[in-house]
Amino acid sequence: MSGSTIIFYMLAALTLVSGVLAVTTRQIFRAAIFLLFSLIGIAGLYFWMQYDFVAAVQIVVYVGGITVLIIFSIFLTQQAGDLLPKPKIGRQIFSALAAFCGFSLTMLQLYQHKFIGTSEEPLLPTVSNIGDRMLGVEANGFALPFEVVSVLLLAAMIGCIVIALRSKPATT
Amino acid sequence: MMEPGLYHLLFISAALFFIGIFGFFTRRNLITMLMSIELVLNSVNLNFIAFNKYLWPNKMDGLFFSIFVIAIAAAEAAVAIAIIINLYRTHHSIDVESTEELKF
Amino acid sequence: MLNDFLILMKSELVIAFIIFLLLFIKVGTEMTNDRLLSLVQILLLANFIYSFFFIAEGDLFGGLFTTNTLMTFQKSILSLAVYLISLLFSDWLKKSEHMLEFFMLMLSAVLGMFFMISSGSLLMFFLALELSTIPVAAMANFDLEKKIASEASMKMILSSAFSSGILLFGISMIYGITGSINFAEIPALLDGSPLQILAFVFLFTAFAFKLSIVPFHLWTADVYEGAPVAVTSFLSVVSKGSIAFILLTTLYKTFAPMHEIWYNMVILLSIVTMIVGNLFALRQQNIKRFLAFSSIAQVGFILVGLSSNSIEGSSSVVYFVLIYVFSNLAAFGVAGAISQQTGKERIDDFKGLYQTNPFISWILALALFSLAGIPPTAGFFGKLFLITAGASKGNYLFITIAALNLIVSLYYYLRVIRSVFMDKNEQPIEIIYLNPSAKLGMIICGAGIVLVGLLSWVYDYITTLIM
Amino acid sequence: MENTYYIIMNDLLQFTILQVLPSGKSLGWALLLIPLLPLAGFLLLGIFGRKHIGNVSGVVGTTLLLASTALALYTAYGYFFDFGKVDGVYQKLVPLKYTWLQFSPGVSIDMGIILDPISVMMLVVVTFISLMVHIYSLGYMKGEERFPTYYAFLGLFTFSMLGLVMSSNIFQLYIFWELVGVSSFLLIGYYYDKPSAVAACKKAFIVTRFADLGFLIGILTLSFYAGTLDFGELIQRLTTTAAPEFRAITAASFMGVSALTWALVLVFIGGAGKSAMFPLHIWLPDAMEGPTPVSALIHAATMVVAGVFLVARLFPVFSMSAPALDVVMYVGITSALFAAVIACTQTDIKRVLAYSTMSQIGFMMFALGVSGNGGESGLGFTASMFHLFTHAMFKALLFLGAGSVIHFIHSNEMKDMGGLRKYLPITHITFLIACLAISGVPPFAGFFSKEEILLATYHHNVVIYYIALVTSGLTAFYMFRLYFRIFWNRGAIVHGEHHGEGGFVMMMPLVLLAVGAALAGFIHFGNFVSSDGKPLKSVFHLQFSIAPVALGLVGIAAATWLYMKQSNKSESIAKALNGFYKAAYHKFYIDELYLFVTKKIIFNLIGRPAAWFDKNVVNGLVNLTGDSTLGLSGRIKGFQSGKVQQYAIYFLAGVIGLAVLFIYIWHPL
Amino acid sequence: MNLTLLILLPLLTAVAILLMRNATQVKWTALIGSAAQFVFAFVLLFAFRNARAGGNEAQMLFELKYDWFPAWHIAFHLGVDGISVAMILLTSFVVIAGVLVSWNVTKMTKEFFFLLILLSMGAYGFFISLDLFILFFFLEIAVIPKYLLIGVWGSGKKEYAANKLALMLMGGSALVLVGMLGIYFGGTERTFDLMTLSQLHIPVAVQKICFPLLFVGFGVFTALFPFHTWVPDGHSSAPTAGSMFLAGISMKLGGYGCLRVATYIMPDGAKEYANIIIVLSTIAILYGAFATMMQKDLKYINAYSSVSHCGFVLLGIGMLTKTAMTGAVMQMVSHGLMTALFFAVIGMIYERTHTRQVNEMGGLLKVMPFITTVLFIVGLCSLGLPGLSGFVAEMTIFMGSWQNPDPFHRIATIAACMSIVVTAVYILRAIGKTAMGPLKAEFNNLDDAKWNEKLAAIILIGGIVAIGIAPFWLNDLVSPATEIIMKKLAAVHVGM
Repeated sequence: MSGSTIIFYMLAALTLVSGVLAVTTRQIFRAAIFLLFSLIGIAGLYFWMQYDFVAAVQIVVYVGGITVLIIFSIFLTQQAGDLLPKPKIGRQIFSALAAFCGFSLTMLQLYQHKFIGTSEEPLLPTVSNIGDRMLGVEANGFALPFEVVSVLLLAAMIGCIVIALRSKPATT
Repeated sequence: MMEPGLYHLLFISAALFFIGIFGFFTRRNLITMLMSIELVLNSVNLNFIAFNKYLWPNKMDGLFFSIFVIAIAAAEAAVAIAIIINLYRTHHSIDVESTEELKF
Repeated sequence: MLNDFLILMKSELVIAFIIFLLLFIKVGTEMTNDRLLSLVQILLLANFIYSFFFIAEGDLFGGLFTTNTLMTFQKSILSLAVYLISLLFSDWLKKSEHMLEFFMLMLSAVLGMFFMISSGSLLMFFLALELSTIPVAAMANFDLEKKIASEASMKMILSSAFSSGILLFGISMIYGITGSINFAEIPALLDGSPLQILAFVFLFTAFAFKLSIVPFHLWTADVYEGAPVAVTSFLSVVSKGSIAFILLTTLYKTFAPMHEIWYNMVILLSIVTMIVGNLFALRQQNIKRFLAFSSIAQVGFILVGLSSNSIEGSSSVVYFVLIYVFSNLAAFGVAGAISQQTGKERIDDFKGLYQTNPFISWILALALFSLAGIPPTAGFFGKLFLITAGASKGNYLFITIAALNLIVSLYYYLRVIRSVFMDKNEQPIEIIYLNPSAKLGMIICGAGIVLVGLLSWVYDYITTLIM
Repeated sequence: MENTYYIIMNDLLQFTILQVLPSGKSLGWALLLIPLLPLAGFLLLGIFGRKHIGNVSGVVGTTLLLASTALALYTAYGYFFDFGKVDGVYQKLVPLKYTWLQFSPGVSIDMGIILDPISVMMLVVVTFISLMVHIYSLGYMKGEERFPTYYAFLGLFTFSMLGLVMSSNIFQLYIFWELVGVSSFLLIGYYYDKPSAVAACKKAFIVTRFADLGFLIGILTLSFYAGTLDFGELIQRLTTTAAPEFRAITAASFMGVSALTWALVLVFIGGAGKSAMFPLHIWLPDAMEGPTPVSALIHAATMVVAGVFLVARLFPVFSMSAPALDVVMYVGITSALFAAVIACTQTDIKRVLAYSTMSQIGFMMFALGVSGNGGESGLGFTASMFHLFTHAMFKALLFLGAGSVIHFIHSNEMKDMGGLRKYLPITHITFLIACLAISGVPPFAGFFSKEEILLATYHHNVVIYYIALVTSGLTAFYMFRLYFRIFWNRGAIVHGEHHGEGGFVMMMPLVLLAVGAALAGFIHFGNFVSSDGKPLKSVFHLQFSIAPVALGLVGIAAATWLYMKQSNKSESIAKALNGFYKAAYHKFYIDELYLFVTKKIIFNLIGRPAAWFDKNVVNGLVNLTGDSTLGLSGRIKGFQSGKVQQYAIYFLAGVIGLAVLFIYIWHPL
Repeated sequence: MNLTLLILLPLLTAVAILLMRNATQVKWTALIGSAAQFVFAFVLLFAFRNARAGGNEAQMLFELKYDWFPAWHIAFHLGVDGISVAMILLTSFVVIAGVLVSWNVTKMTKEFFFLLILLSMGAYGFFISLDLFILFFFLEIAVIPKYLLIGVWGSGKKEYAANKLALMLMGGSALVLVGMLGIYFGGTERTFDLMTLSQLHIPVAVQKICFPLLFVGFGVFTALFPFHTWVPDGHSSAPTAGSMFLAGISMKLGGYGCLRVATYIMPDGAKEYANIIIVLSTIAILYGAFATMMQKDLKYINAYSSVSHCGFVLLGIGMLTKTAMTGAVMQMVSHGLMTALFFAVIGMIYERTHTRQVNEMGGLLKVMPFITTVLFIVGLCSLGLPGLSGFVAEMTIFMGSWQNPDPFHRIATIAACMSIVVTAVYILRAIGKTAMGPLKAEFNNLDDAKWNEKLAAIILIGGIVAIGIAPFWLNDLVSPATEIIMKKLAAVHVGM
């Protein structure tokens, strides 16, 4: 029972519990906060696996970016403090059932499957390695996806601008 | 309590995945539905990282995949929120039940 | 290296170039929509024509990007479709104050599709898929004031996010099993174990979602009805076409080891899709929604052809998509022209259309006959080849069901024909003014519908590309 | 292109003269003209008559027919006295034969002309009577609106009848058989705006058509076994007991009856239909709706004897099957008696004549039935033909006479007549001659022919003989009843001023026919017509002919006693045998029976259900599929609920479902 | 002798019609075009006979073959034998007559004639194509013109009728399609070429599946019981020319297909299912006839009688004897001409009396002698009067049927024979009620046929009489072709 194990289970607990709360609580702000915790927990798991870079990205993008975005949008669309409408109980049960079936099926398959790993020596996820892979154009390089994502972000930006910022006559 | 490994992580990610899906099914507020989606994506990331660490550490495909997924998630979230805000303008509500004109 | 880069990625580069050109124009100049539109149309036409030159085969970026003649041809089909859209809906485009953004988004989506077609790895595929989805979701919202538009785009973005979540989970499992995200390496590592099947199902549903195969189709009709006609037609023609293409390569190449499984899955889904699509199309009143369901049924037929794991299969699918571009765009073009001027979208409003607008009535009739697969329109050949390819496995029951679905589909296409040509109407739709480019677009579509079938060398060309 | 021309010519006239006649000259074209001239008349008058020819069309038709009559007589002379007889036997000559429709090797419809005693005899009869009627109609039909059409139809009928008698091929005969039927249909329906006429023509056509069904199947059977349709070969093959065809057709049997008998009986049904034999006679009385000359031509002299002719034509084959002949005999005698009884009660003079026709044809039929083939035993055959010949004369005469009566009094009913002998002297005399002839009073024609028939019957079957005797007595009675009711019985009631007898064109035929009726009996018929072509010495026993003549005279006496003067004796007698009289008066309710069968059974039990079934079941099923499809599409619309979350749930359900299905259930690997 | 002319002529005519400016020009273009077809058909006939007389014994004459879709082994393969020539003649007759009788169509004249000519093109193409795919192509081309003709220019519950017709015919062709593919993939060689298919022996198992598909599929077109319900509605709601084309040409496509495709290339299947065919067709014959007796509407009368008459076609095919098959082809030609004429006459009467109910007419012989005479002729032809085409065809079928000595065939034949009596009943009933009887007052001043109607009637009567008087030419034309089919049938071992 080493310390790392304890940390692992704590992180796991944090992630799952706050995840569950994030999708069940009826106060939208708390939901956002629980989401935040859950994401942080995942980041922690990355750290625990010594994938520091990903963990950092996770923190920056999610915690710093998306969650803030979500909270702002909540400000825009929600009067503070009022509870979310209660979901239909029937729907809830059915969804739970479906989700559970899916979960059990997946877990069953995952556990039944014998994963065969590689035997080659590992390539450590150091920032330098990541960096030259990221910009590599030959095999195992990810320059092209990088470009594609950039285009995607551009497009998303344009879309957001058009949709969110209405032109004058529309607003009046 | 045994030494945590791949299967634990897979369990966590799968659990998170279906938690997110459950949220997507039940939440009536569009923004919270979006949050559930974020959970789903994160669970997938966790999967990738775990596989990368425990099975295929020789390359960094999983790692990069998760990074790009994060980027995509950001973009998606941005557009989704823009759309939701616009929808709020037109419908004066972001309750999913209030947007059911198009059916049958 | 650079040379290959320029040659092999030419289609993508051209599109990217156009996008940025438009971006600069947007921020730089104050041109009127008319002039801009004609400029864009010229650019797109050039792009289409250019796509037939400097055709080469090869890989780039260590296999992340791969292309060959067939892919190039598929890309040129998509370019053609985009060009036609820019022609057909010029009315709507001119009026909208976000025309350039529209084109930028659409083109970036097209770019995504191009990358998707020639993607060499699951990562590229996923990114391209998102690139081809998210902008469209934004485009669906371009009628900013319309409630249904925003509802449609909301439904689209949420469902696509959901489906991409599932897709990602599948990909992650495949990655875990094979340790590779490379299309080239994956087949060797597949053996059809249960987890692989699960992963495949997760993966496949993403295609199913985009291609709107039953039961993953439910977003389609709503989005089609809510979105502006231009976007609807883009969705139903271009993105469906691209997905059909990539599905071909994915199933035939990447998942070749599991083809018994996906064969059964495909015929099962195709039967369900045809039946459900037809049944829903039977009772639609809104023409866009009607076309949505009819296109679902069409997808069912695409699956029929797809099910035969053979050269005939892929050639007939590509051929059918080409025909489908012409037919569906013609139909949407007519619907768009009408709804643009009169705001009428119900089929009953089309009663007596022939009295006032013979030209577009004939175009509509041609399109619908082609969709229904009536000779001498090209649709006949397309459908027939799909079915023939599907029959090559000797699965008579399957083929009979498909053939019977032809009858049902004929019924509802004839419903439209009937209200256009036969039914009397006190106040029929007034005479529609078609601006020249729209007319040109319709004529091109009509010519395509007639000629692509009768001129057999088109099909031969496709076959040669594949072999 | 002259190649083409050659082909066409080849098709159109490749006549093959089979036999060069002894006299060296080919009769081909001359013979061909006999039927073709009337046909020409039909086409000419039918197409141009109404507009261009008009009232002269009668003359046109008559002249054409005159020509063909002349040709027919010339042919007859040539056949009987010149080339027909080869060493004492009259040959079957087929001077003309052309393959019209080849079914399968050997079996083909040939258009040909056959010359043998009966066909030549019929040629003469048909052309002569037809000519008489043509002439007579010039007067009788004058001023009719559709005068040209009338003559066109007469031409058509004559053509078909001539074709019928000259047929060398059983299917050819069938063809003309049908044509005769249709022309009779057209002529009965000549007064097309009279509903009764319309009904009558339909009835005539349909009843005969029904009979023809039997004929057709009979032909099919015969041809199947004989492997030919040509009369010559057919008879030759089915009468030589050694021939394989004969063995086949006698060996094959259905319900214990040999195929030969079946075929012949079926053929005979056709004949019975045309010749109005019991029970297929019901159309004949109604057929009297047609113009009277038409009745004289078609429904007395020529068409109605076609059945007799048919049996005679196939007689050698019939003689090979005793059962078939018995059927012929029994049907014949039944019809004879039955019709005679009814004739005694009818009041419409044309109907009386119609029934007497039926009765006389009955005589001919059973004469054939009792006959044997060849030699002395063939007496019945000769007698039948002889009676056919004489009957044509006096029955045509009777009808034409009745015609002039009707022409004069504008009514068919006896009650409007009486005492007309002053007004219609010629008609009166000729009519009397005819009555005497038909009653078998010597020395008129009827006497001789009927004599032979009775003789033949006596030798064959005594019962039949006595029935026949009674019948001939009845014949005499009802004929003279008719005669007295028309010309005597009471003072004539002639209202207003009247045009006298029709004048020359109407009287001339009467006189000519009267001469025929008076003298035809003295022809030595057996020398010319016999079952085997060899002359047949007709023996003549005076003591034998006492009984029939006596009976005839009794009948006449009775008629005289009852009807010469106006009285109510007849009514009292009618009352005396009340039920029977009523039954006879209503023709023994045969029509009603038919009506019941057709209306109630065919229409209500078959036709109506069929229509209903089609409308509701078959069609209903088609509609049902459509409606159910639509209904289904309505039922499943709930899927498209518009709730994006439900969509997602279906999505996930689909995923899980597919996964489970393909992992656990449907796993081909 | 280039057969593509047979497709090009109508095509050019159709295009020309589209270019015309006013109705008169359209009509005359259509007339000239159809006359050209008419002449061409005769030229073809004579050329065919010349070739035969010149000793050219090839099964198909004037063959030509271009590769069309080599990937699917589809070739544009044309050629004619006696049967095709007969059918082409029939089509040309009906087309020109149809154009003539629809001379005073005022509503959308251009479109009307355009569709009419298009329909004829489909028929010609169908009859001359020797490649299953092409055959199917032309078979389906005809569907939509029919639909529009009925739906736009029809009368009564036309939408329903048009839909029903289009869908049922589509269903038929769907079955044909499946059967076709079955042959394509099931045969020993992948080809759509009829001549090749007829040479290679398709496995019996495949035949057992594909023959019924093809036969029923084509049977729907030719009103095979119980798939005939489109016939009454379709015919009765169609405009005159439409009904003429439907009954005269379109129903023959089915018969031709049954003979040339189903029976010829799948003899085993034919032998296997012959008895079922016979039963169904016999039912159709009698049932159609009895159903006709109950009809009051002239068009329904003719429609149902068409069901009955087309039953003879299938019966002739099902009997599997050369004579019967020849008879079947003759019956197709004869019935085509006859029923076209019948519909033409009905149309003429309807234009004048504005009713098709027989009970509401009567005595029309007085006011319109020509038309009623034609009615008499066509009626007599329909009830099989010698000298007119119907008799020849039916007798040939009976003769051929009777060549099967076993009781089953005998009974079937006798049952079929009975229909000639029933036919007589309903035909005479119809004629008696319309043409004969007292004339109704309101019809007193109706006029007789116009020149175009007269011409149309005379052309068709010409055809009918030409067959009735001189059947030998048709027989010489057809029987060699049926002979070949029979040879193929005889080659395969009987009974399985």
